[in-house]
Amino acid sequence: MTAKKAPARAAAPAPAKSAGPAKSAAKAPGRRGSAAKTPATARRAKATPAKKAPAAPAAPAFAAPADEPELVQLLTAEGVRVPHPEYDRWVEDITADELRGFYRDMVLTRRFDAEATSLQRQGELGLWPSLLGQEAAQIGSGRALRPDDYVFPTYREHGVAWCRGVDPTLLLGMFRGVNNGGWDPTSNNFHLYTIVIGSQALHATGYAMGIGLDGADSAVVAYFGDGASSQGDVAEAFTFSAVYNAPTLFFCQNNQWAISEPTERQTRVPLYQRARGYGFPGVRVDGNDVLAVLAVTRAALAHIRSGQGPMLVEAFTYRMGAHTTSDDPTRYRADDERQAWEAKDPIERLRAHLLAEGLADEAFFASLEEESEAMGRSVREAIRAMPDPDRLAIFENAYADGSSLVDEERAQFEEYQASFADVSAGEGE
Amino acid sequence: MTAKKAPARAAAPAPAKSAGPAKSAAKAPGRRGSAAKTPATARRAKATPAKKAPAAPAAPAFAAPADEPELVQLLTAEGVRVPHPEYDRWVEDITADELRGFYRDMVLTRRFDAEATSLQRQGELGLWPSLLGQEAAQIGSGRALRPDDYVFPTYREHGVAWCRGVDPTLLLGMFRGVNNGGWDPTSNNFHLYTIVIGSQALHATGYAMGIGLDGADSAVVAYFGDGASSQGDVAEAFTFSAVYNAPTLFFCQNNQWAISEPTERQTRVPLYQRARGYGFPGVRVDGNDVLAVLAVTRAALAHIRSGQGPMLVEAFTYRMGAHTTSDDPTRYRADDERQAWEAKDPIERLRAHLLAEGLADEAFFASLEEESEAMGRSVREAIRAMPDPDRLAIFENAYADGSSLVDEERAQFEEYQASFADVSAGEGE
Amino acid sequence: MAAEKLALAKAITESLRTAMENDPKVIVMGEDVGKLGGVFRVTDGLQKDFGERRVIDTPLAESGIVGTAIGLALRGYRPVVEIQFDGFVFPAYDQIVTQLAKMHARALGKIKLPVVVRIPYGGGIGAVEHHSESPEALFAHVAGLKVVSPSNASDAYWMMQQAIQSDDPVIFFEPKRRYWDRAEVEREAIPGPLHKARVVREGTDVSLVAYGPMVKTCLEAAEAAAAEGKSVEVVDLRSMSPIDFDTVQATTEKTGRLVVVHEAPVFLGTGAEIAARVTERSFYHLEAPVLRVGGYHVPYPPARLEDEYLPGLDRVLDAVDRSLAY
Amino acid sequence: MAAEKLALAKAITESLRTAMENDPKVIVMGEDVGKLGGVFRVTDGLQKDFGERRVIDTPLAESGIVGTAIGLALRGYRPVVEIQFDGFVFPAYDQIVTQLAKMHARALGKIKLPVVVRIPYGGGIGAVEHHSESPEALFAHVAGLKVVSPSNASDAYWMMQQAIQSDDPVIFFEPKRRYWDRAEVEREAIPGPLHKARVVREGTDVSLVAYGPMVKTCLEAAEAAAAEGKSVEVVDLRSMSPIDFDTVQATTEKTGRLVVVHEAPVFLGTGAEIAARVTERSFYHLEAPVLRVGGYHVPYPPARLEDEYLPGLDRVLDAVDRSLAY
Ligand SMILES: Cc1ncc(C[n+]2csc(CCOP(=O)(O)OP(=O)(O)O)c2C)c(N)n1
Ligand SMILES: Cc1ncc(C[n+]2csc(CCOP(=O)(O)OP(=O)(O)O)c2C)c(N)n1
Ligand SMILES: [Mg+2]
Ligand SMILES: [Mg+2]
Repeated sequence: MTAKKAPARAAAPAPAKSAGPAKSAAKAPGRRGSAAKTPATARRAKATPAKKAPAAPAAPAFAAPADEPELVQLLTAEGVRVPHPEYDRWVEDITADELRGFYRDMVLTRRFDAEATSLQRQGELGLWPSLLGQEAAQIGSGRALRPDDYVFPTYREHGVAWCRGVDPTLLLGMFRGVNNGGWDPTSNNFHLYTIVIGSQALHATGYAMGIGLDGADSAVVAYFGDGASSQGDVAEAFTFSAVYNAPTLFFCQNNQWAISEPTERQTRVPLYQRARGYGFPGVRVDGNDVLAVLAVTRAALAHIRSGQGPMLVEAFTYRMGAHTTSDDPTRYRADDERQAWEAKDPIERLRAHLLAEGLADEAFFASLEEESEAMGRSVREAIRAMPDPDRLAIFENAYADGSSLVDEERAQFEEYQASFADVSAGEGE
Repeated sequence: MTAKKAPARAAAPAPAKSAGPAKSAAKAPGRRGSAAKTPATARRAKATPAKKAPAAPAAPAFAAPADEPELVQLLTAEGVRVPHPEYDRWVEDITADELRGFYRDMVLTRRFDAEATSLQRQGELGLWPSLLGQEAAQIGSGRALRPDDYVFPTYREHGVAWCRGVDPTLLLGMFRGVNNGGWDPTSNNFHLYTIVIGSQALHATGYAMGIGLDGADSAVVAYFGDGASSQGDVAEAFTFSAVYNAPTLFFCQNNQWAISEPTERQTRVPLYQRARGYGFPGVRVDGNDVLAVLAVTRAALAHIRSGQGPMLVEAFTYRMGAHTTSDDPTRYRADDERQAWEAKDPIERLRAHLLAEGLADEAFFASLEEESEAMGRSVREAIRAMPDPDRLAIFENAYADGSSLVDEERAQFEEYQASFADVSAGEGE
Repeated sequence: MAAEKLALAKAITESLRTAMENDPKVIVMGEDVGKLGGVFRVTDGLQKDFGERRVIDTPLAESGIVGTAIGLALRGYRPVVEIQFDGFVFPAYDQIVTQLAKMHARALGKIKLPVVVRIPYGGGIGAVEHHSESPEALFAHVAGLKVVSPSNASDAYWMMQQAIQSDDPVIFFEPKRRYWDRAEVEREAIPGPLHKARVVREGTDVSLVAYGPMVKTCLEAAEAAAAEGKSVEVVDLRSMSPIDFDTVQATTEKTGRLVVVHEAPVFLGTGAEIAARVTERSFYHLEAPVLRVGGYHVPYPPARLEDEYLPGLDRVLDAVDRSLAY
Repeated sequence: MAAEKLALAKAITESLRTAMENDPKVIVMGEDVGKLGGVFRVTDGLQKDFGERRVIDTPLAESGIVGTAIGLALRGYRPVVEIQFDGFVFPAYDQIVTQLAKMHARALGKIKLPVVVRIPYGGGIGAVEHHSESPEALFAHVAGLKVVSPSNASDAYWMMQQAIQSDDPVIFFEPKRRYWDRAEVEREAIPGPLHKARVVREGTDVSLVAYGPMVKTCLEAAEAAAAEGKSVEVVDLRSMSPIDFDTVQATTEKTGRLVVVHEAPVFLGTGAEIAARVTERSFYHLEAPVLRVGGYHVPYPPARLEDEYLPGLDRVLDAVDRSLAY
């Protein structure tokens, strides 16, 4: 009874492999996961009684988390519209025109993204984090927003930026190294990209608290990844949003990877369940189904606007490319995983649906192809024309009200630069 | 339909008052709370449709967290033993002798605590955080542990220290200002008090990961408070413990206050539910019922030792005194709250049980009273005899391997001190 | 309103009250700032007068406090957040360093973050661990932050007014052991700039530069030195970022000798920067190297040893003597 | 084994491997350290060879990484944790400052925390925000920590060995832009003490003190200066806490002129401490004030401006000239 439990425990510090319902479910987002129970019951028989209680019973059977991962889906991978008792009503009003619009959004976003990737290869950008595969999660959620809502992105929300009307070329500045965030967040209610993982969840919460103070009914969306879910800041954002009843939508794009780490390094259970521990609802949606994402985001926003506090939406999707252009995913994941996900491509799915339902014709696709080409060209041209910042820009904007220290250093810098001018002037003579 | 929701939102940044099941339940720990649903449904009718979806339906009815706060209780406030289908078996073996032992533990702990409080008033201590009211939570959990288990306390676990065999006077050193933690954590597997809220949850998790690496079946207990539950570190500890299947028992003493802040400033739902969001079980126990705490802790430890990873126990109790001797609770809480809790006193409860069941006689109580007096005396004497540290101690133990910088500063300090010696020597002449 | 005598803590309370009256966007947040009025009672009465929406008790999470204050500032508010004690600012350090300090530059100036982070700091009150530290150098080194500390009630009042009006984030260190010291606060006075140092005692032989709690100690040292016939000038630095080097340079060149005093450890403390920069600026004026008096490179000691650790009158005088001995 | 030429990153890999072979208690933890081998491949192959129990991929949470490493150290392990980039250490700052640095003293020496925190740091690689910072002063100011940085592959190998053997927590700053620089690593050599500075080039006119990435820059500057007839001595500091002031003092008194170079902002950077202390120690030997070359008091600029921000050959030479001009 009190035997050493070495084998059971020996493997402990390596992440509980079997405990990865998110990952197993990843193989089939449509399937209702069932793995959640496995780890919790695996070694139930091996109880070791407490020393003071020689007659203690076997380890108790605490209930495994009650919920199976429910994945809201409205379009199958093949583009077939399937009914959903809860969410159909949230997209009843969507017209064929709007559907084509989403398709266009996704195609242009992907095109922009591909262009950026190739500009990185050509040395025009230092780095690029591709959103390939996550178009539906971003367009579906981005299109559910009102202009007065405010978005706090990570560094990968190019599709959301598109929905917010941010000029795509502005997104490239920081990756080209000409600035650390090139757009005015207030002009489109789309905050700057945040690189330190999870930080923006708190900014979103604070902004949402401010909306509450103002008595407005706008909402805030905090985008974050599966990896980010582990950061303390995200947890604190859950707490603050819940306690203050703040209108925050936590939108987690679970693309199943945080660089090389699969989701089971971050959680034992599907991430949408995290919210319940904080007392607000969480929903998992097929992140490759733009219609389902739209429906779920709309429903969540309605919930939030009605004064009930935050919600968590987990968009279950897949990072089809590398983490960034600096990454080499062949080192840590099998190619067949990616291939399996290609079958669930968000764009192909909507295309199939449009075609099957006769909602778009060849002319539409052809003209979109042209628009897409033109956009690629204009992005290329814009980036190549993007000027390097003036060297004195490093002393700009460190402070809003200025600082004597920066003034002193700027003056020294100018003096130092001027000394070269003298030299070249001298040499010129 | 789209009317401004000012009144609903206006109050948002103030904590959602009605959302406090923990607090409401606080008034009656024996009652099964029912407040959890209220806040989530209060304003359900006031849905505001998303702008892009003019025909959107009313705000959806997301399920409120399913669980009502279940409070495990084995002894009523009047000391009556009530059966519990799940937990009776965990204390079946408890003898009358052991019950009297728990009573003695609680009485002596309270006596020690009272002595420390009065030593603070007399100026012998700078500060004292009293555990008054939390004796059962600490003795019940402390007595469930094995010697090879490891405890990470906050700064209030004087009762747990007692169970671990730490000399109580050692606990006083840091509050007297002679050191920052005066005992050897390894001699009783009881870590030093940690003042930065929540930090120790991660140390506990790391220690537990180490147990896993060693293939041992010991467990680790991380004590923390209701306030601490908001710290990112505690959330990260949940994640790490869950992902690595680490044998960590998170033991939250919800004494309903974090200095002046009631639990609803920290959470919308009962804290034991937090665990489910991270994929491990949580249980709420009547923290003023030593038997129930023992049972629940034993069951949790058995679960943990069986290799199933962490658990959370929330001991629902009450801080009967001030936060510390520096605090003035009359500024923020009504006296009748405290009075209501006096009726649930953990010591009175067990005393009533012992008497009613004829498990202890007057001689027992009389001799305990004597022991208690003697202990008070010896603590008083010990503290008054506690020497001030040598002034050179400030340079000790900054580094294990030494540092030339500290050596240099120590030398300067000695030289400086010596200069006074010269002066006084000179004056003496 | 005429000048009135206020304790330093109370002067901050009054300053917060004035700011909240003048600007509805000013809000106060932190642990226990509401009913309790903060553990030092600095926010005493504010929640009663301005309500729970403007004086917000927060969850126990410093990163959350600063992070949400940033979001509130983005929404147009001017949050004044309280960190309960110096040693508890570190959970918020990431939000302060990577977000609060850098967001204005990141946005190319398009957004501003007028957030004040109040931190009661320093030792001398016999407290337990983490309640007596002086971490100001860890903030002053970080570009994008401004770091100040008043030494008296009048400055406390006015510097808080200016910190709240500042469009830059300000880390506002409050010398907790001087909270109960009273001084005249002239509410109508037009104060000097926030980041300007002030000569608080004229002298000719040696200059002392200090800030926050050590200004009083230095004034006492100057008094004692005067009794010994030494004329000591004392400068209250007031701002640790940016530092008013012009004033420090002027006093140094006047006396030829400079001693910097702070509670924080000497090693890489603000005194290091002052010594380095003043030596560069006034190399030919220095009769002695700039000397520094401060804490040691050890964790802040337990209360019964803090008097050995903290710079007191005697250690300051010793440094004055050493400087004069050159 | 004879000396072999290794890239700096690879020398660290080899050092970790050696340490893990010699001591089963040595474990490696961090984000992506496993299969990926870290974003810089410093832990490449270690998980394959030592398994998932000793090379542990962690959740994405730096406070969690350092906090659990502390717990593992309390259990008898010697964790070497990787922080992916300099700018991501701040979420762990609280655990490092309030726990890792102070726990040994808190326990009156009864427990030890042999934790190494590896941080690739510094700029020059054209990266985005938070990937090019030099926060070493923020750690060196904190008592209880040791802070080191190798400048070459051989030191990288040996300093890592010594850091892991140290019973004190060591913040190990790796000069990321030198990761690919190759140098001979003599595996049998008996290295000098971890915290000892080294004169890497003798000279007589001016002394340069640098560490990590700037040592190479300073050596190049010395070379260029030599061409102009100036003899520059270069000291590789190697340790920023404690600092080997004896060696710095010796070189200063030898040449009479000292320039300190680092990438970190000058204001309150380690150069401030060196300038202050050396001026005090060698007041009568200095022909010129100690000059400092480093970053400016602004957030690290975007990549296309980093060459303006970082101290390069020319700025070092300019400082040498200014020093000589006194
Ligand atoms: C605090 C912090 N730690 C580490 C990193 C390095 N890093 C950049 S992206 C990333 C993985 C993020 O994963 P996830 O949150 O799932 O988002 P995804 O990249 O998949 O969109 C890591 C570790 C960082 N940016 N910030
Ligand atoms: C990081 C941090 N922030 C603030 C404090 C100040 N403080 C000390 S105890 C306390 C309340 C703790 O409440 P809880 O966790 O419920 O524990 P309890 O005191 O009730 O046992 C606070 C805010 C601290 N010690 N550490
Ligand atoms: Mg991801
Ligand atoms: Mg509490």
